[in-house]
Amino acid sequence: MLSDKTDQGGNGQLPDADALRSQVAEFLAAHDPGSTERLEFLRARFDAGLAWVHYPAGLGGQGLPRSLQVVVDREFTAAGTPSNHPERNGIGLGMAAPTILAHGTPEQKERWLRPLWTGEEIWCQLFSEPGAGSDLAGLSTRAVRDGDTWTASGQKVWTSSAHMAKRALLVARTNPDVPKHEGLTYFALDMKQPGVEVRPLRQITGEAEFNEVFLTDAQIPDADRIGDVGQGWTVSMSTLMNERVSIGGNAMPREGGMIASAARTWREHPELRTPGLYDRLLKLWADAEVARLAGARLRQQLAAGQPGPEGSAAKLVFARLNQEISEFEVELAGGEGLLYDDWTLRRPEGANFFGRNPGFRFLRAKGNSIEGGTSEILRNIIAERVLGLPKEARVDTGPWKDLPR
Amino acid sequence: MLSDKTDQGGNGQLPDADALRSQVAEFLAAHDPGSTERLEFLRARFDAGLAWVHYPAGLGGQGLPRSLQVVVDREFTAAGTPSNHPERNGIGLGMAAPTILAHGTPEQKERWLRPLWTGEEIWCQLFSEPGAGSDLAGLSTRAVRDGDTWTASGQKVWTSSAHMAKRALLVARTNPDVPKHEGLTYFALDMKQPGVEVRPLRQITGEAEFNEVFLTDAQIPDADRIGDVGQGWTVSMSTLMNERVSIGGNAMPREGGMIASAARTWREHPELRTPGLYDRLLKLWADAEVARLAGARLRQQLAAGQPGPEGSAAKLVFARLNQEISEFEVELAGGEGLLYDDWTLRRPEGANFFGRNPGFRFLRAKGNSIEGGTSEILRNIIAERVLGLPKEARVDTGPWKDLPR
Amino acid sequence: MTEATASEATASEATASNTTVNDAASGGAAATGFGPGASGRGRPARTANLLYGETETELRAAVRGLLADKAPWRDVLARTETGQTCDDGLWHTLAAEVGCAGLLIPESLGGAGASYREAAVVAEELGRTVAPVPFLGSAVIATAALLAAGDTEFLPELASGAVTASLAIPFAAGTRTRPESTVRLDAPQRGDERGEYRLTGTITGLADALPASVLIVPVDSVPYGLYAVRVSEPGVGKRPLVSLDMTRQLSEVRLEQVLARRIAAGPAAEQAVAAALLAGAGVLASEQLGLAEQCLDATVAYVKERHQFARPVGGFQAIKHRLADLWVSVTQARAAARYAADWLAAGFGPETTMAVALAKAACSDTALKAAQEMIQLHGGIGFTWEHPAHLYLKRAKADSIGLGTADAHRASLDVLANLPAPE
Amino acid sequence: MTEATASEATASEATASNTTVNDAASGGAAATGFGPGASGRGRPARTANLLYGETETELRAAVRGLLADKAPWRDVLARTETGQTCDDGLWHTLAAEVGCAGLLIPESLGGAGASYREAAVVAEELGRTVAPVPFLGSAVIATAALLAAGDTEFLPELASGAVTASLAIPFAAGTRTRPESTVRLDAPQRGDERGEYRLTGTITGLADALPASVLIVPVDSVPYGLYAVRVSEPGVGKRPLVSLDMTRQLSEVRLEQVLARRIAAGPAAEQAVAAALLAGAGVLASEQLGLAEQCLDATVAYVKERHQFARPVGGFQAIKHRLADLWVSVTQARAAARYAADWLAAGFGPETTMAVALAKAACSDTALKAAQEMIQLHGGIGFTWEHPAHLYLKRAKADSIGLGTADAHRASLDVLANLPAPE
Repeated sequence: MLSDKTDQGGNGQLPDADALRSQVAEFLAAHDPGSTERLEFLRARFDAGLAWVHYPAGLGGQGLPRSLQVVVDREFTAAGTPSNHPERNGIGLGMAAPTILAHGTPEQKERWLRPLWTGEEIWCQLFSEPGAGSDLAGLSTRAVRDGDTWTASGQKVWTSSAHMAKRALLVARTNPDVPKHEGLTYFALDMKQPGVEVRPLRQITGEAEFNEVFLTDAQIPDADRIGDVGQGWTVSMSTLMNERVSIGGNAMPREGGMIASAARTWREHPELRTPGLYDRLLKLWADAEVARLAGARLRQQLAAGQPGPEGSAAKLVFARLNQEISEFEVELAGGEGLLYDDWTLRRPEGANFFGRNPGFRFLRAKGNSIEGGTSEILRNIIAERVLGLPKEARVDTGPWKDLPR
Repeated sequence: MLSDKTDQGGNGQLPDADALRSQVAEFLAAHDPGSTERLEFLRARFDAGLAWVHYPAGLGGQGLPRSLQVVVDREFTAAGTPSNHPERNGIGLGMAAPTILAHGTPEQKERWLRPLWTGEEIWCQLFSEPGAGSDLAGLSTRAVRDGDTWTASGQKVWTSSAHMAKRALLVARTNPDVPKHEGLTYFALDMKQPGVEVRPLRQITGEAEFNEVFLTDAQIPDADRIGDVGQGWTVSMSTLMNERVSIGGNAMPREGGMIASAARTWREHPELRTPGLYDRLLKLWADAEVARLAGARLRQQLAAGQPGPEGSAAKLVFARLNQEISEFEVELAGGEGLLYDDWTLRRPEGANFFGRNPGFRFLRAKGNSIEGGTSEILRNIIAERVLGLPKEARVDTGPWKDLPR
Repeated sequence: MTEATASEATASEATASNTTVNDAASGGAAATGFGPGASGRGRPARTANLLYGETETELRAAVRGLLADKAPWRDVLARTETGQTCDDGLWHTLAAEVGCAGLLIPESLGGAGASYREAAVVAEELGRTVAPVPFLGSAVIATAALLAAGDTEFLPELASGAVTASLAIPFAAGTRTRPESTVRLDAPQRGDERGEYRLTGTITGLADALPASVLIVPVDSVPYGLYAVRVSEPGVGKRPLVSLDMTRQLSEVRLEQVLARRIAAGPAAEQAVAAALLAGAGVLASEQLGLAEQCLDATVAYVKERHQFARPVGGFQAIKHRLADLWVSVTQARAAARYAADWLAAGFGPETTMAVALAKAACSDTALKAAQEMIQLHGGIGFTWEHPAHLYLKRAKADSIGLGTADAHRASLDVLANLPAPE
Repeated sequence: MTEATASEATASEATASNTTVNDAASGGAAATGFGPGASGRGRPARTANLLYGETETELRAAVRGLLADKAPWRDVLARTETGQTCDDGLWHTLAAEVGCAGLLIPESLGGAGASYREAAVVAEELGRTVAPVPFLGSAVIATAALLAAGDTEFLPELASGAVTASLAIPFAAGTRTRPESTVRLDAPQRGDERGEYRLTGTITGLADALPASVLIVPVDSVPYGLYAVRVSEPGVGKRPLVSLDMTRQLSEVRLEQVLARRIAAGPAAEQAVAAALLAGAGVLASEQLGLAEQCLDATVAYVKERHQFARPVGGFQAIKHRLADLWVSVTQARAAARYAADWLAAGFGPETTMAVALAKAACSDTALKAAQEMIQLHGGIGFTWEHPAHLYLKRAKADSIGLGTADAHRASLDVLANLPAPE
């Protein structure tokens, strides 16, 4: 086959991978994973610029291409070193860190990034509100300044890990008299204070994977403001861009994800097979595999420095397939599909799209087309930004306080 | 089973059916179908009020419920009397007649309805224009008044039977300086004049079932204006209501329509059957049968005097099923499906959705979701008029002449 | 409003006004066994009435009023987390006072002597509220079995609402083939001197069995038999199952040497079970129809109120078109559901089997689609526990599997519509 | 822009950046016969390159330029109503001057020594214009057969564009099982002293056979054989067929005692046919991808221009969402098409068969959907003859049947993905 430049993107091998490997080797020689205390080890790894190599020197990285991170991770995993448990701080690593890096002050980066990466400080996100879902910019939570302190009040929803979080990314309205996008400001909120109440938000699965957060005169030092006053929308957008790429666009082996359990049940239970279900299974399996290839192609584009808008497509397809496959799986299960495992209110560690029983997967998948940008909003984005079709006529350009709600 | 009042609607039997039968018997005694000349017979039937019994006395009817028409038709058919060939004058009978009845002057009804019903005068419809499809009210064909005569110029499209028609239902713009709906006027146009040029409009099937009609200073006596000047939109709406009920809402036997040939091919060619196609066939057959029942229910509602908005649903489903079934049928045919019968330009007598070969049916069906109101427009109508959802914000309320086109 | 016209295609028929449904086949009055059978073939075609009659409309109003008062969604939701998922109080009112328990039972046996047309309307209303009462299991399925078996002992008790019965067949069973029984007959196989029998076995995944005081148990004995068991007898055990749809909680029944009376044997027993399952599927289709309508109505109401971008969400055309499509599906489902109810009212036979298959297939798909659109178009709030949407989604999904999936019912068209499967 | 977040599910992977495609199975370099075979199982996994390389991008530009100049849609449409539906002039330029005829042929035989990755890009461009040239039939299918058969006589002529060849198998044939031959071997069965054979028979529904000067004819002789026939030989008759897609007109070929040379026999012949059909299906998927993209692009451009209700039609949200969904389908189809092209370039084996099945299934559905949306969203004008939309619809429909339908390719997943069919 051809081996043109883009092929290099195919496996992320770049010249200085070896250099990195030896760096890690030296580091490990200096810090024996066996004898070094966990947190001490992680802080040292951060300070050595081996936390996230694509971050700047002094902030846990050394300004290398992101694609080299996998090399470092492999080495540390192979050496059995302590993990920073990224799964426990997804919003911190996936959304807060890039936002802080892009919009934070040097002092803020200094203060927040290390404990964030080591997992000492879990972050959550206070964006959505009952009245502001797809229309995030319409949010009502107010923040009022008095000297060097802001006082915030309002209700936020859909905040995962709020009950474990030390800090939150908060967008609040600081000026109701200007158009909605212009009156927002972005903060890092200390969650451990009296003005912050976290209540579990129960989903249709019976679990409470998310929270409602009620702010009542919560205090924020102006030093924790991220970006200028009134710049909250711009900062939020960069946060959300990071969110969108993170949903549905991950590397998976063939028959990974939702199709795995459906295919397994099909193979293990010949008695459940029917012609109608077979036709659906073949379509779903093929679509799932093609979606996997599309995700791989997307990552090859990124690695080759040809980023495309296909990320939104990945999330749309991810949601559709998760829903159709889990719907199929419950029907395939027949009598078993009519049962559930447990309705009692639980607080899971994180979202688990593919776990528990078919009924759970069926119900949880309904959220995939809502969370992280509804499928309707994604279609708007594709139509307007990718296809260049006319935008919806806007009727919400006046002062926020005058808009119908 | 129950026999409540609505059940009467189920078979259209009303008390005075017998009375009608004897009327017909008397008429036949007086006008022997064998010896009476065709046109003479039809005119006499019209004058006897036995043409369309739901029309007023003196205009071919006697003001009876429409449901009784079937009784009369049966009797005349049984007696082997000459037919007025409704299939040759569909627009005349289905759209022109009700419009004339509702909006015409006594003199116009007198002058037009009899030759229309007998088939002496074929009617066509000059509504759509290249620039005014879904947005009919945006049409550009101008009509200017000079004394008792109007002079019309412009281009109309999608006019069936224009090449056979004596008269046309014409909507034209008589005042460009007012909002588009207010500047229209409705006319009956004499097609047999120098200012009217009819050109065949060829479709993707290769046939020219429709025409383009070019008006160049076509003359219209003011006596042929239907409704007041500026009332053209209102009159057009009543015409189109009649059109909409006439598409997709007709009585059919089980396995009538597009599914018939697909099911026949399936039965006669076991070698073409595959599991994937079978699943599609079962779905399509079931959907087609349910659509047939929905049509029957709609007619029972009408007969029981409970008209519902389900007519638009019938047309939407009719279009979708025709398209999916014919698409299935071509695939089922395999190698045969790759062939066509004839591409040469033909002028068929009327639309034939279910004729010729699978390829033709596949192509012709694509028109079903466009002609007589696109599926998109129908969804708007359902959403706004049936579900009461908010209307689209309008930007076309200013004077017609100032609108972007 | 018009892009082109093809009126010729249709005007000729349009001038006529044929209002009859030309039913290709027609039903037999006598219950037939599993499969379409042929008993009805010879009989004259009849015209199905697809509308709602006055008595049906009045019945609907009565039931709707009661449910609005006694089954608000917050109560229904709260009950799903109690040990008592069936609302006995509501059921007693519905069964005894409104008379829903005896709709199908002749007046001679204390019933209302109505038909499946009325039962279907009640099911629509129960679907609209997902009210947790055993109407389907007791007043339709068990009653249909007892009627077909010619029972006279239990039916009066059912009609009065004193007794609630359940046919001991898993809810997931299809209507096409006779479900295998997991219960055996203990000695004496021919019953004792008092004509009584003993049953032992476990049946799981039963709907509406928890509130049942009488169980109708099919046994693959020789001959195949249908036996009645009073749950008050020693040896009967019930275990509630954690169900996807807790508004119709499933359960497992254990029988240990339980005293039973045989109410039908051989072909009669088989026909009774076939009729019961077919009737259940047909009436379930109307429940699904009502559920779908409620999901559509609630969603339309919500998108008119919910504002985003300073506009009602229901004003966005993509939402409008999806709701229009859903409304179209509901119109189709309604025609199929009424056709099934009307043919069930006329008896059992090939056309009734066809009607039920079409209705269960159409209504299963429509109800599921409606519930899913309800959640999606409500956005985040529809994904929360404290909102009725999930109750409808879970009921819709369970109903789509209960008494034969859409696929299973369409598969029966191979014989019913002579559409043979590929080799 | 966010209703809820579930980043935990994904962030951990998101922090890594795995850019490889973990191919479960992997391909063998040697051609295998029909069915997935197992020859490739043992070989090490490889990473498919799903992007377009520089050489491919340059080739695309050259072909697109030529087609824009030589194959405007009005000419393509006009030609469908002539007696000469294949554009020989255009084909000669494309084949000889641009070198598309020899892409798959090694330089040692006068070809470009490129691969299926480049051939697929050419197919994309031909799909965008539905240009009537026999690239698929001659430069891909026939060439693949000759390559697999180890031919050296005809390939140089094909590479130079002097000869156009066609594999005499109906376009509607699938790729999974060996199509039955309708041609027989006349005596002497073992060929005459000069090693020449005589063929008699009729093959119908052939694509790209009208312009072919050489026919590659499979015969179910013993052993199964692949024979080459020069159309100039006496006894060869061709009849054009009125085809749904007149931009790739089908034809019927009659052979009467025609002189033929055997180019492969036994397993080699079978493998050559299998490879040719699989390669054809894989490259056809890229043609469908190009067609789908063109339908999307043309429709997006039209709805931006077309005004109704004083607004661009493309500003109505329902239209926007449908076009967004179509764009999504195209992104999926492209990944599948590139995966197939890349695996074909690597040789034949189970993973290549899998890749082609996925691509043909995805691209068939997407192309058909795109062409249908093109017509619907153009409204009336798209339903007229004097508009390119119908050319795309007819090509899309024919392509969806040619070389195996989506259903047929998905059906092969029973073995490829171990998803056994129901009993």
